[in-house]
Amino acid sequence: MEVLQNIQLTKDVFSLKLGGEFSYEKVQAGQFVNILIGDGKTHPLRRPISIASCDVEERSLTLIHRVVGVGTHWLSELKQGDRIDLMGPLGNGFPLPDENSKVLVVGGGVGIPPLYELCKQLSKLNCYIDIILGFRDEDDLFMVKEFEKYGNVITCTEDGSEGVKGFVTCALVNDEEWTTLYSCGPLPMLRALKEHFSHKEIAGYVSLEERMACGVGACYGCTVETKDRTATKRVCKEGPVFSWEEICL
Amino acid sequence: MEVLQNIQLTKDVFSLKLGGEFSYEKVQAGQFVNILIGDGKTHPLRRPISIASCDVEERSLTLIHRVVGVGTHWLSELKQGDRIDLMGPLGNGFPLPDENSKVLVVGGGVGIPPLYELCKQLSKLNCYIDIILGFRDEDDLFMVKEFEKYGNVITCTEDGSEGVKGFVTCALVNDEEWTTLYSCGPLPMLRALKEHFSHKEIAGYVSLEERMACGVGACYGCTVETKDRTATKRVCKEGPVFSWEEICL
Amino acid sequence: MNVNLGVNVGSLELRNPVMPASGCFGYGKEYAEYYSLNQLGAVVVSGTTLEPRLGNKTPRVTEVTAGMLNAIGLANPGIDAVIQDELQWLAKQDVPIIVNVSGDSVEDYCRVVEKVCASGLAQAIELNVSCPNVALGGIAFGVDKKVLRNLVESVKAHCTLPLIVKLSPNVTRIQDLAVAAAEGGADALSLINTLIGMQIDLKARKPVLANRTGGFSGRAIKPVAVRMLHDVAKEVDLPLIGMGGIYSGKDAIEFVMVGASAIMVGTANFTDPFACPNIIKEIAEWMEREGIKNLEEIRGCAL
Amino acid sequence: MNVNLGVNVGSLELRNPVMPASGCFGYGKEYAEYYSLNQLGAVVVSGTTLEPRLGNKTPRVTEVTAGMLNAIGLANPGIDAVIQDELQWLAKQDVPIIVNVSGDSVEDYCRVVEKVCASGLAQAIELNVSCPNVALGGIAFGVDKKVLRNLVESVKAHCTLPLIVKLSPNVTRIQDLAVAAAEGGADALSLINTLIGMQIDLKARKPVLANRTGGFSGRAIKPVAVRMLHDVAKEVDLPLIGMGGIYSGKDAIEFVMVGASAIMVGTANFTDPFACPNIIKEIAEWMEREGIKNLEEIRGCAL
Ligand SMILES: Cc1cc2nc3c(=O)[nH]c(=O)nc-3n(C[C@H](O)[C@H](O)[C@H](O)COP(=O)(O)OP(=O)(O)OC[C@H]3O[C@@H](n4cnc5c(N)ncnc54)[C@H](O)[C@@H]3O)c2cc1C
Ligand SMILES: Cc1cc2nc3c(=O)[nH]c(=O)nc-3n(C[C@H](O)[C@H](O)[C@H](O)COP(=O)(O)OP(=O)(O)OC[C@H]3O[C@@H](n4cnc5c(N)ncnc54)[C@H](O)[C@@H]3O)c2cc1C
Ligand SMILES: Cc1cc2nc3c(=O)[nH]c(=O)nc-3n(C[C@H](O)[C@H](O)[C@H](O)COP(=O)(O)O)c2cc1C
Ligand SMILES: Cc1cc2nc3c(=O)[nH]c(=O)nc-3n(C[C@H](O)[C@H](O)[C@H](O)COP(=O)(O)O)c2cc1C
Ligand code: FES
Ligand code: FES
Repeated sequence: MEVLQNIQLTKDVFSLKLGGEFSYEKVQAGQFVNILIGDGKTHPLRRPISIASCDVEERSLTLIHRVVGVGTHWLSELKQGDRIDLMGPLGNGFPLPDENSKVLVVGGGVGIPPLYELCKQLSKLNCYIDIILGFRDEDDLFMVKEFEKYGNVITCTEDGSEGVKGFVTCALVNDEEWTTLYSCGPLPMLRALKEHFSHKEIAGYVSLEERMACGVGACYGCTVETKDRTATKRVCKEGPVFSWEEICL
Repeated sequence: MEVLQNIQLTKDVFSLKLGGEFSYEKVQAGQFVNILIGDGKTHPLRRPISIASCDVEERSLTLIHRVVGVGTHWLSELKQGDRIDLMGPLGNGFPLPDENSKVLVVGGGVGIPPLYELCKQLSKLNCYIDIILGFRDEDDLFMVKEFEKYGNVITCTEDGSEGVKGFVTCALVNDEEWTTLYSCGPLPMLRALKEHFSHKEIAGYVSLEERMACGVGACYGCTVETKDRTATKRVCKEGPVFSWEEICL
Repeated sequence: MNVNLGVNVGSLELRNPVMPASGCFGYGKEYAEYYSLNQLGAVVVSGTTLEPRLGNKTPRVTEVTAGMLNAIGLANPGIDAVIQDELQWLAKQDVPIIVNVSGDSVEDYCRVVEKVCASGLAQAIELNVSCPNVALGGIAFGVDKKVLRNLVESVKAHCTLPLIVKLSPNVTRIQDLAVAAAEGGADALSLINTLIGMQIDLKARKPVLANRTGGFSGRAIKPVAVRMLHDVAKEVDLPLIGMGGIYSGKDAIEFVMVGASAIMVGTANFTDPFACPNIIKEIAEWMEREGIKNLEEIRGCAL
Repeated sequence: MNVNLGVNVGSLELRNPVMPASGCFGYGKEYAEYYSLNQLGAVVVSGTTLEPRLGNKTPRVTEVTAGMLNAIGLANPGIDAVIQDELQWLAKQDVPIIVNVSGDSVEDYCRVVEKVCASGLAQAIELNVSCPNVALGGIAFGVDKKVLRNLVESVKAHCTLPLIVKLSPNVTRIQDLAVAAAEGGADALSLINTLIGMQIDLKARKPVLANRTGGFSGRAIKPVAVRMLHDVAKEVDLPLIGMGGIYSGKDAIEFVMVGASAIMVGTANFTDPFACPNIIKEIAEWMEREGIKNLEEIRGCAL
């Protein structure tokens, strides 16, 4: 694909807009692409990045990523017109609810991007969406305005420099009657959410991260154990989105 | 250093003009630079390329190379403004003759470039220069015009499509009274020259190629045996230019 | 093209010398979404054991310079499920199936091999002898001549299919192990399995992999793999299948020139899902350019 | 900087843990044109033998992905000339000298070690045991426990300097060889020497190196080197010097975390002549960032 635009959102978060040949029509919110870094010689393993937004009409894809290592650093330096080699869309995305549902969307850090495409889909279904977005601090905030188009957004920061102080669960004081929770972010956050809602009737879907080699289900590198710990699921193939009933968080 | 210009001379020969920080003043004709390919991660060994021309006033260096593999291919794709990491000038160049000497300069293929800087130096010494340049075929010719500024040029091609047909030694029919021979090119050419002049009183200097690792004399990778085969010399450090009396061709 | 890509590995006739390596291609279904498996010389399926295994804790893959480490730990659903759910499907394609058999006791290996042979779904067995031998305190079967010879001999007695023994590179003299496998009755040898490597996470101050060490594969290991194939080819007269860092047709040809009859492609599938068909095409192009009609013309020419 | 880079390798006190590896730094003169050798922890000179050696035929170096192969063949002017022409000069610098001693018989090793010790110019001996043992038909000293133990014991009897034994990675269980070296009386161990690799020239249809095989070094081998240092640190209680693919301060720290007291830098010198001083700087910066005052605080933390 071709880089249409590369925008720096925060100190280390970048938004990459890509065009060119891709199966835009097939994209489900929560799916990811697997990106070749450079010519792949030094870096044989592709980097999985969620699809933050897919514009079927414009035929463009937006990925939002944080620079944490050499691969994401390389991505952050791409320029308009550069070509990149990616596979996707891969994995299974978020199952969508009935129309007019009342849903909760919770994202932490770079778990937030895939929830943006999700909110677009949810709003097409006329859902009422509460959105909680967790960041490190005020300088870390990104995409908040975009999310506000689709629902009621509460932001949290670890240090309280913006919005609610503390983790996303701190923003859950008045529990609403949500039918479904969609979440993506660090494992401790997902666990805390599950714990929080353990006595409620709410369907929970979480998107997981795991180190990957093939990204297509062939290497069994990225597995997560099922709830009863007797079998495994592949994050890249059966996931990255799982019902929290399915797997051992 | 910085790429000032990258010009394609023939199908696979390129001329790269570099500027920026470099010890231009120290350059002797026949010395080389050792170039890092890319970030050096996939390609840890630098590529040795002779200095074809050094312009101390303009503060620029010209390298002329043929694409034979991945490193030279990388060089051929450099664009104006790109930066490259090179070490040099390295090795020992051609010893210059007395003023007004009558000398013979013989180059074959990409052995030709270092002889260009040599001819510049020789002409400063008012030498009379006969130049024989050997190429594969008419499409392979490069730099001939530039050499004509400094001496009497005969070109040879293997297939006879331009100039004398055959190897450079075929152009040696009427032997002149040269005091010194300077040569760079394939080993069989150097050997043939030595054989040709074996009964003449002529000082011969040849520039050799050998696979290198360090390029500075530290790894003993690039050695050539001395004439009596009891010791070795390092092409990168004692060479690349040797008197043909010194070493075992 | 005007070249014949067909090769024989002992009695196995392959339409071309390129097969995905075990563990890097699942049971074929995933890559079948990218291209028809019928283009391949054969499909080598993931390491299969008697009982289902979940494998090691994650992280169990990581990248190193020009390579990767894996500590999958032989995650697989067990031979019965593999036959039922995977080989049945795969056997419907038009491509030979090689089942990579792993185990932690001689007995286990034998029983898996019996089941594969009885299923009638596979064309050959590849014995992964780099697995830890529980009876010997976890030392791999493939690093001791006697242990290896005994394993191969025992398995051979239960094996009605061609038996390929896959050698471990983590030994002092791989040719000695090759001889042991030959003596045990191997019909062919494949090499190399992964080297053993480790990577440290500086932030966590511990190994990246939960299992600490992992199998090291990819481009980085190719010089070792070529050398080992060469060493084995010099001493053993069995058909050899080369692997370790093959990413291109030219990489494959290096192995053929030191004696390989066929080659396998592992890590390259992850970098490029089309690695195998591309390599097949590149081999054909190279042969055409060099005027070689059959790989036998150059097999072992660099020995 | 607010960190102490000094380390001890047994009784050797080094101002920092970074030394150029043997064979990759000549006798120091060449790189002294780039920076002062006094910045280094020590200088390890090229493999030195009793008699002068021309080494193998060229080509004797070649590049592979993220690494290189060398078959220099211990080219060196012989110990007498080395002492006379090289160590005399080097000893005038303010940096410890470690002489890497090679040989093809126990006798030769002992005589070289004696001469180095008698010269009074060196601070330690590093025994290169990856050399072919002529009496054993060319098999390296460093791959057999008994042979290695015997060599170290014999050398030790002639050695008045700290004796570092440099282990070969081309073995099944490097920790067993480490134990043998320890039993023989080694004061410290360094590892790894080069793996053995081969590269084929497709045009010439033969190995690139005139010697066919070559020692494989560089970034590509780092995962094997880290794993082997880890394996040895778990079983042997001697000071360890790690090497194999170190290009950066972070690479060096990986080795420290699995138990290295110091590290050596080989191939990286060729890629960047300033590799050693850069690595020293990067280690200091990392320590400062992580609040580590002395490398002892993290040595072996990942074991
Ligand atoms: C399904 C999925 C979707 C993701 N979506 C996003 C996203 O939208 N935005 C974003 O910023 N990040 C996302 N990540 C995390 C992202 O993949 C890693 O940050 C990235 O791979 C790091 O690569 P690196 O080379 O910069 O880091 P390095 O640490 O140099 O990478 C070394 C190796 O570890 C792997 N790795 C390191 N961190 C992770 C991680 N957290 N998850 C998986 N593999 C990792 C790399 O892929 C690589 O193989 C996602 C991960 C997964 C599994
Ligand atoms: C002192 C010296 C001066 C040279 N000057 C020139 C010049 O002015 N113009 C020019 O076109 N070429 C010159 N060469 C040859 C040039 O170094 C090689 O063509 C180049 O290294 C090939 O690199 P590659 O990556 O393209 O080829 P590859 O074949 O991919 O290289 C693989 C490895 O082999 C080495 N190698 C391959 N061929 C040669 C060779 N002929 N000599 C030395 N090493 C080689 C490479 O450096 C590299 O380490 C010179 C060589 C030497 C030793
Ligand atoms: C993720 C992964 C899983 C593997 N699983 C197996 C296995 O189950 N059985 C086996 O014999 N080899 C296994 N291997 C080794 C490969 O088949 C192959 O021998 C090795 O990776 C070297 O080839 P490469 O460099 O092309 O990857 C595995 C390798 C990888 C990378
Ligand atoms: C060109 C070259 C020559 C070497 N010569 C010797 C030697 O004489 N003695 C020795 O013990 N090791 C020798 N080595 C091995 C290195 O000292 C080192 O163990 C190995 O290269 C791994 O480190 P690296 O990956 O940092 O290069 C040599 C290595 C290279 C590349
Ligand atoms: S990454 Fe290979 S199975 Fe998921
Ligand atoms: S290349 Fe190292 S001595 Fe010449």
